Amino acid sequence: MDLELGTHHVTLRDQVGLFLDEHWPAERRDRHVPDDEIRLFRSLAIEHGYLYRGVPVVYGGSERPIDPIADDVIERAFTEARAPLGIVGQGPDMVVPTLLRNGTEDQRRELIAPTLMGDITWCQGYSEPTAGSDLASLRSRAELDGEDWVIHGHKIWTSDADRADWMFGLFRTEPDAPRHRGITFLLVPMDQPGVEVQTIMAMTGQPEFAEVFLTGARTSVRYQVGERGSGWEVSRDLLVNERNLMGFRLQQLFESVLELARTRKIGGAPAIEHPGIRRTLIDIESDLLSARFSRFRSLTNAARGRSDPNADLAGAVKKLHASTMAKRLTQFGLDLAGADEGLRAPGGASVDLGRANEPGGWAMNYLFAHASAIAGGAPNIQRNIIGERALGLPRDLRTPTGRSVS
Amino acid sequence: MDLELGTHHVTLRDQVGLFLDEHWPAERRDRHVPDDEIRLFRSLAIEHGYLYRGVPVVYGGSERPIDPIADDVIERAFTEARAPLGIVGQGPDMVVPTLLRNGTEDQRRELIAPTLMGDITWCQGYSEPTAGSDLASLRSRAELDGEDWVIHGHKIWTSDADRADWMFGLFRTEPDAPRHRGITFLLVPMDQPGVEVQTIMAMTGQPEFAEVFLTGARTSVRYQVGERGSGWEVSRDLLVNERNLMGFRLQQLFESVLELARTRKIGGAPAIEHPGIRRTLIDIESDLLSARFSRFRSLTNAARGRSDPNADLAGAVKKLHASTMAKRLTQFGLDLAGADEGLRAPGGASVDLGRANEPGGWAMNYLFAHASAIAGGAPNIQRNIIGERALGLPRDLRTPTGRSVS
Amino acid sequence: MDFGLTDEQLMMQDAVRALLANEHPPAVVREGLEAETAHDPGLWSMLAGLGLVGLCLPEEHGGSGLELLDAALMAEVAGEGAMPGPLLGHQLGSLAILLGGDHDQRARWLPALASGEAIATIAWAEPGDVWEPDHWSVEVRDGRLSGTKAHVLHGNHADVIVVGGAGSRLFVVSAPGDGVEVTSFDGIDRTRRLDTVVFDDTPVSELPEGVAAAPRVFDAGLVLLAADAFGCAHRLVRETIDYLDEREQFETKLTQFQGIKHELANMVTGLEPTRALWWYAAHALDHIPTAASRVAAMAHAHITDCSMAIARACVDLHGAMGYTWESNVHLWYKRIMFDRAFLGGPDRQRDRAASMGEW
Amino acid sequence: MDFGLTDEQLMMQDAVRALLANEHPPAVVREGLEAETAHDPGLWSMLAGLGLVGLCLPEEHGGSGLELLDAALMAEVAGEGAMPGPLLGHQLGSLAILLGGDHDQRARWLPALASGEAIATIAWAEPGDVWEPDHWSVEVRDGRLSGTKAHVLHGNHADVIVVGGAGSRLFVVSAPGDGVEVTSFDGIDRTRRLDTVVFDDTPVSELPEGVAAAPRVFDAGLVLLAADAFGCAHRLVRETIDYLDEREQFETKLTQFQGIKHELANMVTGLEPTRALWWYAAHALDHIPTAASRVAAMAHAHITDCSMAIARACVDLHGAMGYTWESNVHLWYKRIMFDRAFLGGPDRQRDRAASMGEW
Repeated sequence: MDLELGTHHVTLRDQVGLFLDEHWPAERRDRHVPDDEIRLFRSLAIEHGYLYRGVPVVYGGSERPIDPIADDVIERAFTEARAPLGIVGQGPDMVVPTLLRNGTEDQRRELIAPTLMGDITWCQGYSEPTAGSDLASLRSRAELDGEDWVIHGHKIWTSDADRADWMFGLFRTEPDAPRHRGITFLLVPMDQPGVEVQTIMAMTGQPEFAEVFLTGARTSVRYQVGERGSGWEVSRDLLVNERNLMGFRLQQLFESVLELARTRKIGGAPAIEHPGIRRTLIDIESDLLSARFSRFRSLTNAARGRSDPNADLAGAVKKLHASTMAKRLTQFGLDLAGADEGLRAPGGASVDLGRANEPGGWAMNYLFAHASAIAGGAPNIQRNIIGERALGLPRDLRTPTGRSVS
Repeated sequence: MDLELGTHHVTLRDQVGLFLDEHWPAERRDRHVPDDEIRLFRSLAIEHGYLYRGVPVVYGGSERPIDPIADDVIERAFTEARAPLGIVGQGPDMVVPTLLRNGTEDQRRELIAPTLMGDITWCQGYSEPTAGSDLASLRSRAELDGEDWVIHGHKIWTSDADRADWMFGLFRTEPDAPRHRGITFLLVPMDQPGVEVQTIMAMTGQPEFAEVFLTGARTSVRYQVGERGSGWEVSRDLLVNERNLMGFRLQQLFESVLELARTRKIGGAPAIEHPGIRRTLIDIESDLLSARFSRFRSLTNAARGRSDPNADLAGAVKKLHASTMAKRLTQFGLDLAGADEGLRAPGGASVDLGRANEPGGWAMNYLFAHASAIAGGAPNIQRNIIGERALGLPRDLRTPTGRSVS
Repeated sequence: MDFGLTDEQLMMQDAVRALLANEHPPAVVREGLEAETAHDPGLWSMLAGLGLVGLCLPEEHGGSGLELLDAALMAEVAGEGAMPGPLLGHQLGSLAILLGGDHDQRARWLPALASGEAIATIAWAEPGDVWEPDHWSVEVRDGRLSGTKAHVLHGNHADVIVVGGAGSRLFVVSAPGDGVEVTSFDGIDRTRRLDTVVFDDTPVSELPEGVAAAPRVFDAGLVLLAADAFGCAHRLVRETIDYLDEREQFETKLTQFQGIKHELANMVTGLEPTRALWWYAAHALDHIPTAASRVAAMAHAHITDCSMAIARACVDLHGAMGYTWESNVHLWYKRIMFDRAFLGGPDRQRDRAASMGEW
Repeated sequence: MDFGLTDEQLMMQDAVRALLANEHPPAVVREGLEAETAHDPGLWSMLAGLGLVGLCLPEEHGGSGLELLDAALMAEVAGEGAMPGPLLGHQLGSLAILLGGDHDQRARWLPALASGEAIATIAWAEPGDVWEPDHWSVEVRDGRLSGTKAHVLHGNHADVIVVGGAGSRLFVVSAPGDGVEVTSFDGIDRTRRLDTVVFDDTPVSELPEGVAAAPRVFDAGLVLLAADAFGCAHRLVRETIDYLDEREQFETKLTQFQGIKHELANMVTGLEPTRALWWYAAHALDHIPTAASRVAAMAHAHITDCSMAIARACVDLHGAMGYTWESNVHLWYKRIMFDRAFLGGPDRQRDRAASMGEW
């Protein structure tokens, strides 16, 4: 075990500091920075090896050896300076790793770099009205017509579908195969007649997701990822990636809570001096530290290619742990922000955790905590997965004709 | 709705105060009082109409009209003075109400008065090794032999069996009847050759309950309560009574917590001035107040003989609510008492909630909270009962051959 | 001693429940979310017809002469139905005039308030989370008031605004009028709108007993919020059961899954006992003055927290649907958020209750 | 950067696990509950044989020269097996001499402590919940100490007692001896006994670097307790699953009931991530001095609370059997109670951590 910032990492930290001083000076922190400047900054950061470190240079990344402590040094420095990190979202976080692992060379060359720069945006076509937690029962189907897959179906709970250029999703291609084996992972352009998007308003008042109706939508076989019928395996990697998103966001939220606790007063004194508040803050921070070092543990295990049932358990609980923390943290933040904020409608055009302390920011995060809890399997589904897959408990009871949960 | 202490209750409060000043003066509070003095005091209190108010004079009670607010006035005054209330236990709390409702005149005359004075003590023969939550599957059987029931069976989790003079319990008397209809409620003398008691040590280190082996134990048909085969109905009343015991004990525990919070120091100041402690105390007190007034609500409903689904729901949740509170309260008390107490073995010969602040008192109450949670159906059984009986949810899934829970 | 509701009380609740179910069901409530106002004059006159808008006002002024417990029982039903509109502010404003006004003031304002012809509200909070009467800072000079009041319930519909001033004093302003500028606040709960009201040299009439009345009205507000939140949470549990009962997963009703059953059982185990707490708190306001203020604060804190936790769990039990605008869940969820924050929030009420304890 | 265990560390854990399972399983632990002492010399020499009693002592003194992380990994296994005896006090006492002693003192005491021939302990706490070094009040005059120390781990078995005195100073006392009176305390955890030790004009030898060493040893204690509690809770979850898997109700395995499954899932969701927290805290003790003290307090508070909640839930899941002395559940339950309270308790550690934060 070695977490110390060795010479190498100290040097890195200093270099990142200098880089930020030069390219993201303090006066940028609290002002609106135009998109093109952010773009330029990101290109520079990639050039310096600070962003997209796991992605080869040839695909637009900065291709550095796996080094979670370096990632951490960079993330911390960027966050403190409020400098933009890599684009967060389903493209960089889910599609790129999948293409790196399962994509063709052509797919990688065409799609990864623009995704990392935000020129191509993505939405996820997994859930269907009749297949929520149970992906194996997907009904949307794709049939081969020459060099094209032709798709008919109905996807739901698709975030950003109205803005996305592409959908990545699962479609039934082998109707006669066993349920898990008949699914293929396809990339589908959104801008075509066969794709109709209807946004769904979230309780935040924002159109956070959509239904997508696919009626004869087409995509070339060139955009099939992995073998026919292997979609289930390809998507399982994706779900693992999705579950990695939360930790860093929660860390940002915690910073916002701390800032709030320093400025808010309770009975005339800063909230951060209130003994009860202090105890809660410490407990929340302990939970976050647990999540953070659990991540280091997973990364180390992954790097070693070693299997370990306790590490698998840690992986299985990660999402439920994160969503539980998110609810606690946003409740605490909302309360700390005071009744004026507690009464305010969710604010901002979208969730921006770094701006939780702006008007309506806590309400937005408070509501959004549900979205992150529900996405990829609501809490009770998570509990079943943990119980059955990680603890080895027997499957749920079922109705005489029914199939079992998870 | 009328909760005010009217003239009548103010007068009562004053009278009780005078009575206590005379018969339970302040110097008695913190010293050991011999049993015979306590006995004398109780007789006086019954004479004055302060104890066993629901029991007719002819059976040794003080026979007053139903008046929960008067009960409350008396209980509060006695508790403040640390004067002994009526004997707490399965005899007065469970057997006496059952005999009043279902017993014969002979049974009442013989058994109630000595039970109220503690001259006859009782234990409960419900649970069996193979019938815990599911009373209908009892196996201990009684067969008629002339004027006697002859009993063979095995009871478990029987509190006080080693000290009790009598057992009240359920026995299968009609093997051919449907499961619920074949059970009879019998009173069985413990001091006979066919009864063997083997104590079970609790995690407190005390023999809190026992197994009772019945091999040809006999009891006269005179000690059968209710009709043959009606044991199920007779015992249902009892379970309701059992669930009434907790509230008052918790109130006593809360008084002990308050006393502790006044004397313990945190960072030099009394714990009761610690803002976090204060908030928790208020929340616990709110919970206790909810339970207390829910009880008034039940009593009022019972007095009116009116049925109300919400009141039924309140009744159904009472036990789980109380045991959840008990756990929270004892955790809080144990922590507030400090690490010296947290490290100490449970103290005292038995649980005495009024003495929680004596050495080992919090540890004892902490562990004992589990006993009260488990007795009469562990928390998960309670949740099933609440869900199915009070919320009307469908029964649990079952294995193809299995019967449903609760 | 009697701790139960009367037949009249139960019938009154049922009448309002039926009114809301028939005339203003959730589908209609939802239409109001998008509208410029959440005040529906048709609904208001139906409520007035049932005697609801003057419930606690004396019969001599045209009110129903009932108690705060009755008002709380109506708040429960209002919560169950997510009933929109200015009733809460109206009740508190009317109560302030009743308790704080002299004979002439009552005679002047109460009849119109009791009939629903005029709408009252309170302008008590001030920007920066100022809620309690002894924190109010707005000053009145020569009978004229200037200053800003926040979170005024339906300030734009009010004909009579009871304004809180420095020293816990209460003043009545007629609205709309010169020197009363109302701007709407984008609040979490679209069924009960909030406004910011700026007074500029506005003529006022002081309620001579206002200093005594203000804390009592504040306590009444806490209890009405608690009862409303209780009604919301109670309804949400029922809605969740109904929703889950209709849905199957893996060919099994969702309500048959024991994990779901136990979660629902835990919810009602926390919630149902608190019904007796707000009953008691409401009763205490009229009958047990020594306990009233403390128990009002306790009831508010305990019940709104409990209700909020239930609301959060109910969203998750609905799955993704529970997070949508299309589902009704957020009506009650946000209403509880409102009930919880209005007048300062649970922790603040706990601190107040602690400071009132005999510790 | 590498945040995982080495093969050696895993093998060492497995070796001790196997030793406990074979030579000192719960049935044997239980026999010790009733015994006058929980110290089993046979077990002690087996632990010594595995190099465990001198784990963190330098090789030059016969120790294994390992890190506090290794000691914490052993504490985890000790918790899993509810391992009885004086190891915890021995480790902390040895560490105090290592960190606080001069060359001669180390040379004098450490070899016997590393081999297990002598047993060390710490006498730090004082009656009245005095735990932290800067609160110690016992004074030493002319090389002689008088005063009472509470909660001394296996004080009656110790050959070397490291006593904490006013000003965070550390002193070594040889025991048993004149002026050292040991009385046993009736503690909650019968696997690790506590004694009260009264010193009366006892000759002592001061550790010159004691003032610096004391807080570091205190932090090490917190982490070892956290790891022990983690091991206990982890085992309890497993024991509970095994128990429920064997039992049927209504002809269905208890583990098939979703309510039970979800409760177990919630337990491990709280617990498993904290493994990384105590790993980090243990690692920090040796490698990240700036963070070590704060994270030790956090790890202790967070993990012992989490473990305690799990233990309470596990009792209830066992039904009445879980409440008996006959069940093994209480072994781990009470051990967690000990881990949680020793050195002051979770809230106290949270307060300490908060005061060390960069807030």
